[in-house]
Amino acid sequence: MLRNLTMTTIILILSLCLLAGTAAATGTYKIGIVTPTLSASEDEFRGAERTAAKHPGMIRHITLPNNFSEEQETAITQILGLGDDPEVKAIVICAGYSGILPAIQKIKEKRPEMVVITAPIWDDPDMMAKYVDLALDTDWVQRGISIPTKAQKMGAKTFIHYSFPTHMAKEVIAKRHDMMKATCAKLGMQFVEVTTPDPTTGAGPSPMLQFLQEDIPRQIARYGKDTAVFGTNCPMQDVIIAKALELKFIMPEQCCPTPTQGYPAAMELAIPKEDAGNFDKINATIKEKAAAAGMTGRLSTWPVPVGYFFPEFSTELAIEKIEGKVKNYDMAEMKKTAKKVAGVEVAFNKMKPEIDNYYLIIMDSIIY
Amino acid sequence: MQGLLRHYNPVTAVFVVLSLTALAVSGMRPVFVCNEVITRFIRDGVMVLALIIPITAGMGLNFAIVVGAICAQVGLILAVDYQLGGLESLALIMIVGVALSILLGYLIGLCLNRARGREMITTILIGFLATSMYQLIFMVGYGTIITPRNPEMMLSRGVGIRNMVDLDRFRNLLDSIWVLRFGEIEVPLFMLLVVCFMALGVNYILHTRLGRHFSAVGFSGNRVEALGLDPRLIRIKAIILSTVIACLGHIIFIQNIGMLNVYTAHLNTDIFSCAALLAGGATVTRAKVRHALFGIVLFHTLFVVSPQAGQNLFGNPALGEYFRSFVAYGTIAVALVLNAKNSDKLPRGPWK
Amino acid sequence: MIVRARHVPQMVIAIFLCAMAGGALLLEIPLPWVINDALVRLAMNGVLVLSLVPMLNVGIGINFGLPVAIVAGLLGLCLTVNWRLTGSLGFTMALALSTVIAVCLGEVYGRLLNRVRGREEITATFIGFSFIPLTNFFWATAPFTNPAMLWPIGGIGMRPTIGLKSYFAKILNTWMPLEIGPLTIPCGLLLFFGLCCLLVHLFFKTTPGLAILAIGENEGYARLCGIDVDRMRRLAVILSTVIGAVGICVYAQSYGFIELYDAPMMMAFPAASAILIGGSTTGRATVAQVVAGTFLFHTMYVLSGPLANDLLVPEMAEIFRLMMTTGVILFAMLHHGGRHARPSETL
Amino acid sequence: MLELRGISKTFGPHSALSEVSLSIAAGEIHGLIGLNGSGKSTLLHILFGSSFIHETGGYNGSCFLDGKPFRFTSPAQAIAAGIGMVHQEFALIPEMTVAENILLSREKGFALTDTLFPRDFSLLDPRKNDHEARRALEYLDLKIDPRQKTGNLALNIRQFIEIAREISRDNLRLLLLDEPTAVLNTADAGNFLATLRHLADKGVAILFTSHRLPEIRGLCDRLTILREGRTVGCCDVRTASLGAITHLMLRESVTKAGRFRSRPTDDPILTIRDFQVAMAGEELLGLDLDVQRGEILGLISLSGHGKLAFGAGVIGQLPFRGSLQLDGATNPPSSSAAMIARGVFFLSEDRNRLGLLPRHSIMDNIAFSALQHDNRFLHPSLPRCLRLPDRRAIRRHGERCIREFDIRCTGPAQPVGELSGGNQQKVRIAHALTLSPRLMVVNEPTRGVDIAAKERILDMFLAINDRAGTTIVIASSELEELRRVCDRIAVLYQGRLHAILEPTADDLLFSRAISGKPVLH
Repeated sequence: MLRNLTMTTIILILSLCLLAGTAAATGTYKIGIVTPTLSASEDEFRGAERTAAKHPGMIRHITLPNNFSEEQETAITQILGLGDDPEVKAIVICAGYSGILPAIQKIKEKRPEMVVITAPIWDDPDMMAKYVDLALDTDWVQRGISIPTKAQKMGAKTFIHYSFPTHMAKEVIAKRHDMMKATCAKLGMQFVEVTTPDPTTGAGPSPMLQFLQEDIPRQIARYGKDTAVFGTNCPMQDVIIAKALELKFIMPEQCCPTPTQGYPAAMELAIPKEDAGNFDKINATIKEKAAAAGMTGRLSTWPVPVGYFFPEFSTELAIEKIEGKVKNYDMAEMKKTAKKVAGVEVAFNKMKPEIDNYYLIIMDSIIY
Repeated sequence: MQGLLRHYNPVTAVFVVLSLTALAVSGMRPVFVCNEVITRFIRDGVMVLALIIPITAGMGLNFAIVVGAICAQVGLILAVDYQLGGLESLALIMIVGVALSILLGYLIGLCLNRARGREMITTILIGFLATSMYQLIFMVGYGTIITPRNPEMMLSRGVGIRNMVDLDRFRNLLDSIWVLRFGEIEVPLFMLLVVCFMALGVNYILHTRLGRHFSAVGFSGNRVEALGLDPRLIRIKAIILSTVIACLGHIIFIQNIGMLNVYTAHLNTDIFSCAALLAGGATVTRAKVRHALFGIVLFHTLFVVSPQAGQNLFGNPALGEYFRSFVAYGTIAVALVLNAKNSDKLPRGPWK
Repeated sequence: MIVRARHVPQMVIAIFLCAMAGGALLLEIPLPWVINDALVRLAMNGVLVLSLVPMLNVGIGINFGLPVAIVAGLLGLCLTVNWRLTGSLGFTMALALSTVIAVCLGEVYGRLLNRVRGREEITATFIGFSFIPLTNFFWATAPFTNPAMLWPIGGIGMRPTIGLKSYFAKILNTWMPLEIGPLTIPCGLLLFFGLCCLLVHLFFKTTPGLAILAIGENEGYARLCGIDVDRMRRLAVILSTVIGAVGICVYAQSYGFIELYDAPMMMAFPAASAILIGGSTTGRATVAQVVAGTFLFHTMYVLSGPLANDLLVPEMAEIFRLMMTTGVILFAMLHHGGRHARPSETL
Repeated sequence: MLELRGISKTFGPHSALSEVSLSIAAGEIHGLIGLNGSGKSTLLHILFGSSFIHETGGYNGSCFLDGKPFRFTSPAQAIAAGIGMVHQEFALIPEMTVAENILLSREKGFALTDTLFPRDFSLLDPRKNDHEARRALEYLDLKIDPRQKTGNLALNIRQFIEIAREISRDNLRLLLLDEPTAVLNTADAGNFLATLRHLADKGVAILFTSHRLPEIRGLCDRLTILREGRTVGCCDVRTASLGAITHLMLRESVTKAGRFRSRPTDDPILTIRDFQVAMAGEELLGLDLDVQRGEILGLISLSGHGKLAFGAGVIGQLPFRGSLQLDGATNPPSSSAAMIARGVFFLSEDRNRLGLLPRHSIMDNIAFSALQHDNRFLHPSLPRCLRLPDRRAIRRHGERCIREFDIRCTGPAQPVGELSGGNQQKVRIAHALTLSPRLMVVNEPTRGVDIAAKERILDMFLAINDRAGTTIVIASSELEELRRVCDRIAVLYQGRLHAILEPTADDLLFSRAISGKPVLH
């Protein structure tokens, strides 16, 4: 009897809270930002946090499941949950995953006026262009040209590409790989392809990283110091940069170019709290450390993390559209906004000439 | 409510409190949550039902339902390969999947008969092994040994299938039948009926001769041999049925999602289904259909609202996410520990 | 026949290894590299594998809850780095802290496992799995202060990987290296591993060690002989946890990074395969089996990577290796045949 | 109808049955008697095709049913052939209802689903099942609700349910009963025996094992007596006397004079009052007994009357009720460790499961408890905290025991699992003696041991008792060996002390006491 009573009371109180929660809504609009979790990728997550700080009270930030590929349905629910909030007028999805499109389709079915910007997701481009207001991505295929070119400028004679089966099973990565191979051939560089143990199945990333630790010295012994090493998976970058500092080879760019990936762990960057998020400071520190290791000119990346840049940039674009400043996005407008947000030049390209809402970007590089 | 209290189960009680608290904290609209839970109910319901029969037969949680899910995916990939679509081909997929799951279920049953007393951990390992084999076939076999008919689903290098196969021919094929609307709430009546039908089916099986034999084996293991039953055969039958139901459940799941994550879609089905069943008040030795149905609602309510609740509560969405994955694994761990206490009443040690 | 059937995995692995070694020779993969890497891997993973021994011997089975031990070690490492202790002092401190934390965690973990007799392995698996998100929660919020381990942008919460180079990375690997021609034998690392093995070996000669072996072999008899079975089981679990914590310290210093968040989740499975390949049934394990198993298992990894790349069948090798990892554990489960094997028949 | 020729069965090195032959006609009730371990149950399991027979290597000899040879490998085949068996350890499922238990594997389904679906998938009709079960119960004059859970019922009711299940089979032709009356009281037993008679009159052959000689005599037509796996007699009940049968069962006669000592002093080392131990199938229901310091006390009873529970209760392996005084101290803590510390040691009858560490060497087994409890054999040159044992001392001690007790082995390092039963038993006794206990309780010390080893073991007891003054309690079903070594022999009946006899007492007196007849002094 007593238990029964307590139960009833609890339920009563909870439902009251619930009512209070729904009633507290205000009149302004909100923008939802979707990113991976902190441990999956810091850049997007912090980018969204920064945007939230810039527009207080306007942003609803949610994260996708940690192991996204196994919990697709949770991801879909999260995004649908955002779309269900009548105050949310735009959704920005910053996650390098494929399989999110069904969620966007469902939102668009219910609320066609919703502004959806993806920056990026990796579903079928044609389908995405149909449902998404604006799709942004780094220019994967173009990077297949730009990275080896940059590597050669930095003095590389050989180009090593580390990847593994489930990654190479992704279309864009496979295409970039092909493009790199072609570019290397054109530039007269030797292209070496190495497969590592697979982190997504089985025992996690540890065997892959152990393999890299053993294999990189072997490859450098074989091909010499003037070798550029590129790995397609984020956790690899820690080991690659650490080994670069040790063996003095070239690291032209990470898979997701940013000063906050690989460098912090490999160089043990100690970034004081007040400088956290200050990229000029971070880049300067990296430069210093690189010089100390005798690595000046052999490490490079994009000065602002693209993942950090995308949430804010996309949010600005969404605000412009909601407030009626733009009807359709055009390249020149976007370039201006981009410069404002990132502080460096950003180049835009159309994904396909016939699609006018899918753009690919490349930023200027910084060579430490 | 009364019924819930009568079958008081600490796991369920914790879930009820957690779900309601999280719902309140998340500030999500109940209508939305309701819709989502209905979708989850039809999407994941059948998979959870697949666990009941092995538990009745005394084999504990069957983590090898992953194998059933793999069978379903094989069927779907073949359908995409042959460029089939529509309801008839869905039936065909079911036939292929079921045939395959009967075969694999038989093999799993043989394994489990050798690993008596530690079935659960064995089923986990079987799931891992099956995943590797499946990946081997579709990542390496396709394009080398097996010639694909549909080049669109292949990777550009010509070997292996793409990570993500679009199933637009099957997307929401079943969910769109007989959809009723009550205000904002959408009820896909047909699918709801399908899940209920499956639930009734499982319940029916438990009340047949075979079901009686399942529980006899579950209660006293090999002792039923003296009564003229073959416990090995009965256990194999239980696993086959479980695998077949899991296969059907995964087909429903995938057609609802509409996209197939070829190499990873099946991976967590076992954990979530087990956690949902246990949340509903089942134990590793006793499970009923109502536990499954109640568990899906409870577990998925929590799953739907917890990330948002986490953000509102901690101001950090990642923490809500960690909490959610803790719930999935933690439920199973807690249920295992709590159940052990109940079975402790029996004399333990060798002098039984 | 039974003896032969029990050694199937070892035979398969040995044949596989021989074939790979032959392949490596044919493809002119430099042998010193391979030997060197194999030795480093043996020692860096060996301690983790060694940590399975006490729990196997007391009859609990394979410690699939290894993440619990690993988290204890990670916590010890993080505290050391947070206090900026470097060099051998830092490493010793990390070991000491890990041990203390592991004893506490092991005590709780042991109590839990004592409640779930007969289902220890599955429960341990899920205790391990569910422990990871809990610790993720901790890593994301823990009040550590050394900026070299915090998120570079956010400034709060731990990075997933923390570099150890200026602390104690490779401190054992580079201690007393012995150079023989092109070979560099990491004597210090091997010595440390050897010391751990010796300690475990000696422990099983002491009275509590003998009691643990007796429980693993015949629990009822041990109880009848007046041994406090619950206490001894707890002791074994604590030992396993402590060795596991030390194991991750050795691993981390050799790897050069601390890996937090989801990294420890699946670490129990390769360790389990290694010890089973060494020839331990799921009833009893010796130090010799640990060394042999770790060596075979990890040499397989060392060889198969470059070989697969040269033979242009990378996926095959990778998936085969995964199948081998789970297949070996599964085989041991099936061969051991659950609990219906009577002691007199297992002879 | 049933004929067995030359049945032999071995479990590993130990022979359970050798060359047993037997025949039963239709409608005959055939008794099978013998002491515990004489092979009665094994014989029934062979007939019933129990899987453990098959798994341990099958059996030799041939069986004929109606002149046709058969060799069942599973009970299902036996049941199909019309053989039913009532098990000594119940084959009932406590979590299921009475009706479910009775009709298991013969459930009745609804006619509709029976025709629509395969047999296994037919929905069960609870009403029809209840009805069927009720009919089977009525046959035994049992008025209980078939819908209640079996686990809640009393022991004797459960026995009746088991019997009801077997006799309600339509095709029953041969019924095997393994000690069916052990848990029944006299009235129930009478009722049950009448049912059997009725069944036999309908042409069912019954093979019946029991310890209760009187009821066997009252019921059976013929009986076969087994001893140590051999047929030692087959007679018509009407012509054989009770004394003769008992004689055959126990052993022809005892010629060797028992050791006879002066009356033990009145100085009890162990006093128990109203001692109750719930050991399944061997309950002690209130034993009052004094064990005198320095004596060898024998405990004898038929199986099921509690002699084995004594040691298990005293050592704390099973919880007991009542009072226990050791050396005058009331109710010492009942855990094995505490009892061992106070000088009590117990050797269980279950040598396979609770006997030894089979993969450890002989010397390690012998030194095990002393090392654990007495801190003996520790390395003298090391500090105590290291607790490393002194291998040399252990080996020396092992070698001495091997010599002294004549353990046949290749050396002290040989694993015990490789030894024969008798030598294993010697190792166990050596292990116990290493602790120098003051009171030793030994259950069935010579079960499954060959003659030579048996002599040796009995000599060991005498020597220990003489030399160290160790008090020994031996619980055994072999009267002859008890008479050879004991000072007194306590006869238990139905979980209580029935009589204490001198080892020199008359055979007949023992027979009467064991079967629960009043003994006049």
